[in-house]
Amino acid sequence: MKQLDNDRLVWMFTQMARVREFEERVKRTFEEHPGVIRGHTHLADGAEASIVGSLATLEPQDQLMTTYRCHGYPIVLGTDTKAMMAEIYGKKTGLCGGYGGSMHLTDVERGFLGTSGIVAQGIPQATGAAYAAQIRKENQVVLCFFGDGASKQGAFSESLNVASLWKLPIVYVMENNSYNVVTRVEQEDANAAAGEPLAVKAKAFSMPGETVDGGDPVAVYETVGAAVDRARSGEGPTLVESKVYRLSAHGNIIAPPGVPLHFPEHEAIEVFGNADEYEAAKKGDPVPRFRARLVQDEVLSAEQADEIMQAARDEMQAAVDFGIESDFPEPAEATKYVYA
Amino acid sequence: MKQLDNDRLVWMFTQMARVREFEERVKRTFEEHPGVIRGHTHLADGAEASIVGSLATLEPQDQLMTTYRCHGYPIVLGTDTKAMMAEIYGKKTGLCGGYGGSMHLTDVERGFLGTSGIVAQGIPQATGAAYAAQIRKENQVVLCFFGDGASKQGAFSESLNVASLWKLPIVYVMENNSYNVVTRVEQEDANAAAGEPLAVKAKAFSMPGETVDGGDPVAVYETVGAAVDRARSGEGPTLVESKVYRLSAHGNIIAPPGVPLHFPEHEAIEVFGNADEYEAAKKGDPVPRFRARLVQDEVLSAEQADEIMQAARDEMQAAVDFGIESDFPEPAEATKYVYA
Amino acid sequence: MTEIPYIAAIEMAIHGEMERDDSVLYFGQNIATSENDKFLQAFGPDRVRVTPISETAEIGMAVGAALAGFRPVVELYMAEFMLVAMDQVVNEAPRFRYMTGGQVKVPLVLKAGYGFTAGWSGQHTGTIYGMFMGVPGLRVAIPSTAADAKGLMATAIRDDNPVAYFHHYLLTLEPGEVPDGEHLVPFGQAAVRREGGDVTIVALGYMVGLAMNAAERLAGEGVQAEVIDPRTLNPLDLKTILESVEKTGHLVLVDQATRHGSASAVIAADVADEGFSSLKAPIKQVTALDSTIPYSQPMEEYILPSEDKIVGAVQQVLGQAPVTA
Amino acid sequence: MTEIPYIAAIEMAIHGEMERDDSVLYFGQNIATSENDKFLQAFGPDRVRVTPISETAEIGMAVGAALAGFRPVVELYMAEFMLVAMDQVVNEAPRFRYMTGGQVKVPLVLKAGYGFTAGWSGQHTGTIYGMFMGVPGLRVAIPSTAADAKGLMATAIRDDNPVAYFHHYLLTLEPGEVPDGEHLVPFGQAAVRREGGDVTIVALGYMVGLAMNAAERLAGEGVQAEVIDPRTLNPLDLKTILESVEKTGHLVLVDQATRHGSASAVIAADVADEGFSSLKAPIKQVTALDSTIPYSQPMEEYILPSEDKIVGAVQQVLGQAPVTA
Ligand SMILES: Cc1ncc(C[n+]2csc(CCOP(=O)(O)OP(=O)(O)O)c2C)c(N)n1
Ligand SMILES: Cc1ncc(C[n+]2csc(CCOP(=O)(O)OP(=O)(O)O)c2C)c(N)n1
Ligand SMILES: [Mg+2]
Ligand SMILES: [Mg+2]
Repeated sequence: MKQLDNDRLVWMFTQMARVREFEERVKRTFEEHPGVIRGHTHLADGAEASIVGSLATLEPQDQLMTTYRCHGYPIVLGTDTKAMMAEIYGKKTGLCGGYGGSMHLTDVERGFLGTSGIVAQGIPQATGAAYAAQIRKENQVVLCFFGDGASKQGAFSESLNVASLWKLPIVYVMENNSYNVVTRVEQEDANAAAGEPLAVKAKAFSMPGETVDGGDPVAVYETVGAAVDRARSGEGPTLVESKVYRLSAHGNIIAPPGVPLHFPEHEAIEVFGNADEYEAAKKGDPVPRFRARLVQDEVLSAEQADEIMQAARDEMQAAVDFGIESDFPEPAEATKYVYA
Repeated sequence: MKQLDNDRLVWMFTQMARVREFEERVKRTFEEHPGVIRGHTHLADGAEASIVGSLATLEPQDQLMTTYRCHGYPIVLGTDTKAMMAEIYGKKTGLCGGYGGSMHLTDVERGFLGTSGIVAQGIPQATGAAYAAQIRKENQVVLCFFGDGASKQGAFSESLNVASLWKLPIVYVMENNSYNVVTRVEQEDANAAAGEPLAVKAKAFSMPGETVDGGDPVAVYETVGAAVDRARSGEGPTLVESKVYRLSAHGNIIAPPGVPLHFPEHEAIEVFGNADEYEAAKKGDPVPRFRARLVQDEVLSAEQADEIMQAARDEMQAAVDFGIESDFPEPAEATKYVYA
Repeated sequence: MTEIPYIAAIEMAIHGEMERDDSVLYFGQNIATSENDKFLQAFGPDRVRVTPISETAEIGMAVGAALAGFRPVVELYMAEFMLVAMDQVVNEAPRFRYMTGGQVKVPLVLKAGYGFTAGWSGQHTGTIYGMFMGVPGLRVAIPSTAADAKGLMATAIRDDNPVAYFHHYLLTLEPGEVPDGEHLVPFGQAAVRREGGDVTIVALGYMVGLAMNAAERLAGEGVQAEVIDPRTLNPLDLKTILESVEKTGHLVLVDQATRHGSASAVIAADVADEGFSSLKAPIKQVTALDSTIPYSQPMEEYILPSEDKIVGAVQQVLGQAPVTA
Repeated sequence: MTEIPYIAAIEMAIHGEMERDDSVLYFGQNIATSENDKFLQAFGPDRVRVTPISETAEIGMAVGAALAGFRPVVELYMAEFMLVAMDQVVNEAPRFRYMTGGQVKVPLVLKAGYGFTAGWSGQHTGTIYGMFMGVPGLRVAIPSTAADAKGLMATAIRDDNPVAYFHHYLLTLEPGEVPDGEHLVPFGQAAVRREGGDVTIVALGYMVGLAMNAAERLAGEGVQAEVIDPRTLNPLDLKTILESVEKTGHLVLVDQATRHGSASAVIAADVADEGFSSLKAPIKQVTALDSTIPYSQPMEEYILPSEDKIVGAVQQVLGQAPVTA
């Protein structure tokens, strides 16, 4: 694992700012351009530190797979945010040509092999990519991202057993945001109900399990980085539980056409009437938190930080404009990619 | 958990003898009455101590579900062995009228709710019966039996999480016979490969996990009994890994009609050329082992033990005769139970 | 009669059956997580429970609870989520009664929404009831109105067989007149939504609405279409369909599923056998094109059945339009 | 040409493709567990691996390995075992290419035996290819001869789409002449197994043998049946079927699946549309009765299609037998 020098820390902050700003603009699109985003959209705000800290550990040959909550990763990998926004708007200039939408952003050239919208089904897929990496012998590691809820799906345990048994070069990053839609983790997870960390699940696979503060990109970098090193050296997989808090609701409201879509309040408030929890999470927001730290440590000046934020705003404004101005695909193109 | 008095110990030995003799007669049917048993048949020889020790813990109101390797349990519960053998022979006098065959013995009146032939799918089903027991509040416990292989199926982990979370009155008895067909447990299980007991999987569910010598019915009785007590008192489920060795091959050979079916040699010999392992297991055969102990402890005389064995032989001879002499069902009855 | 949305009618039926019969349970993901939940308040945490995201456990537990004497209703949200637990639906629940020679029954209801073609893209928009229709032992209901949504759910809960109950997502808020109190719609009884002597349109689920609109347009052109809503796919009321075809001589089927994965094909095949002598023209199916559903709206619309496509198919079978395959 | 059993032909194709292309992998349960395994010896433990009993992981890993550039063949033994991992088969593998706008391809083969109606009872005897036939993006092959078993497997492995390859268990040891060396059977090309002008019999998989025997018996009565084996269900060679029906005017389909879960119904529906004008009589299907498969042999036989039932159906469509539904 490389040391994080100042440039790298600034890079990390920049990526966090970009992810945050992208998600803000996705969310604002529901008000500014009603009807443009359809279906179901899931945001990564609150998980920026976890995403950036994790991806900072990767080498160019590495690969990853994620869930439907997938906007953050390609931004950090360098995917064009214009193409991303256009995809979310269903335009032909979109990253996936308008075929996939928000839940299925993919950028194979940058190692992002795709997502599944079905909970936990990406876990065996990423495990298969790690099997491929193992036998290709090009020193690749695969990162596999999923939620706390996903660890209750059989696909999770089936995969971790194989990965441990075969010593596959993969790191499982569970983004534990304490919620599966409107269900709190203690309502569905035996570990959480017993007051144990979810990383304890690793024991069932004779695999190391770590819990890390997912609001701190440096801590995530170190924990995931150690696991990546371990995977790369052939010692096998690790389960990392990264504790994050999503700052938006699970996704936009689920409603048939005609009903305008929007993001409701976070479930802590909307469902559980627990505004305190939400406010506390807001206070710990990883983006200002990391900014404050870098400014305090004099890695960045306040002005430089503002510039980074402004650049992110400009970039995402351009992404929105591009997405709005782009054309829709031709209807008859719809059957183009059914078969290879 | 009740103390095992001498009567109960003799009862346990008697049941073990009956299960063994039943399985011997099923196996011999392939030679003595070729073509009478069709499809796939799985025997419990070697697991008698585990089965009897487990079922000895139950109260009349309790329930159980098992896998396709299901002959042993109903025998111990008191199901008519004639009807069982007739079922395996596909006769209309069979326990399930010839609809189910060897893999699907069921005796609802005795609390045996059924089996699934699909690996691990009975685990959530038994868990559902335990949920029913919990809310019916009649002090019932459910035993759920499955193999070591089954613990690699997602259904296993999904179920144990719910059971622990809801504190369901269920005991999960994993019969670890070190094989899944021709695969050794170290070849497919990350715990086994790491030299850990499979009971460690319980940690993933914040649930107690115990490993017991499944060749010793008293040890099984004590371990499962403690878990049953725990379940009955509302403290929740336990995972018990019962280490057994099956003394026959996984099942009869798999071949299309025309090729006579039979039981091949055990995989230790047939596939791995490891006759030593098999011979060692034979030496530890739980039936003579328990007999020797009871005789040594003067719970039984050698003559009494022989009488018990002889009674089992007579009973199973009658079961074979009954099965052979019974009629087949009417063909047109085939559509009778498709819908309720 | 009260006018309520389709989804409220479903909930009303579950609520009503739970009041009527203590053995009815209701569980699944993301229900009843807060104390304000009305099911939880009415029936308590024994009978109403949120489950983890574990469909195999959820449906498997429903099987087990049913074997043990209860009548679980499992909330699945989207039909596709059943795919991760398909063995329980196809190879467990509908087989236990049979394999045990009638010793047990497995009454349970799988409540699953389908066909959310509103930008839900490739994995959440499927119309997959065709995979379940032919499974012996499994009942399949596909309500198209609020009244049927209530009546079929109540019947499903009382049925002693496992039932896959598919509600269409685009109908969720669609209001309709719903009978108050007990309301049971029997399984295996199609509804003739509109009478007509020129052509029979068999439309499934959400497609009933499209077919009715198409029928109105056709009426303007002097064509009287009879629109039949089978309401359950298993049992299938073939008799009503055959009688209609006998009258009209022409059959068009409308299904949101892709053609080779459709239920309409199975119905068409039955008519091509038992109703052949009534037929005066080819049997046409209006289905989704053989494609995954795309996200982008213009492409999504291109793939799906529409009123235009139904009108076109009717004109074709009546010989009023050029036949283009 | 060499005469070898059907199963050996399948293995020959996998072996041949693994020799030809390093990116072909072979994994699954209960294969290659000992050093004597011939695949393991030939290709080593990187490319040949035994997996745990974890179908979701197995098939999911195949998807992932395919996304990463390999061509996995997954040994599944029985087709029903796919049901526990159905999402990967139906909602993942065939959708990734589409949802990514063509960025990826997912070449993999799911090798699954089906229809083991030899006393395997309720959960291991299913003929479930009908559930897969209509899934956009998924290819479906159902070889009925040893030669096709080899040729379709080789084609499946080279195909850039996910393929569900269903081999029939009762054919396992059936010998047949198999071309040596490279042998590819193209997808979407039906085989006319027997020519005849009186009736078209479309038979699927194992049913081809029964249909051929029935055709011989019918020939004895002066009826010349044309027997068509589609060989792949997706793509479906409807053209060959339509041409035959145009010639014979009569169609009987034979499928071991239950009627409402059959592939034959889907094909029948296509003919009732596109081949309607050729038809002189109802389209008859000979399928399993709508039931789980029982264990006991006399009941099992009662449920299944047979030569007698095929002969009877042909006589019916030709008007030579009383019509009894
Ligand atoms: C198999 C399956 N079941 C249910 C769903 C519906 N669903 C979509 S996201 C989600 C919550 C997942 O929670 P978690 O894994 O914690 O991820 P998060 O959304 O919190 O990031 C659920 C239940 C699904 N997509 N797939
Ligand atoms: C889902 C599924 N996959 C594969 C099989 C085939 N199969 C039947 S028994 C068996 C071995 C199970 O091993 P284990 O759970 O250890 O039980 P044992 O037979 O050793 O008692 C397998 C793989 C199956 N029935 N179901
Ligand atoms: Mg979460
Ligand atoms: Mg075993």
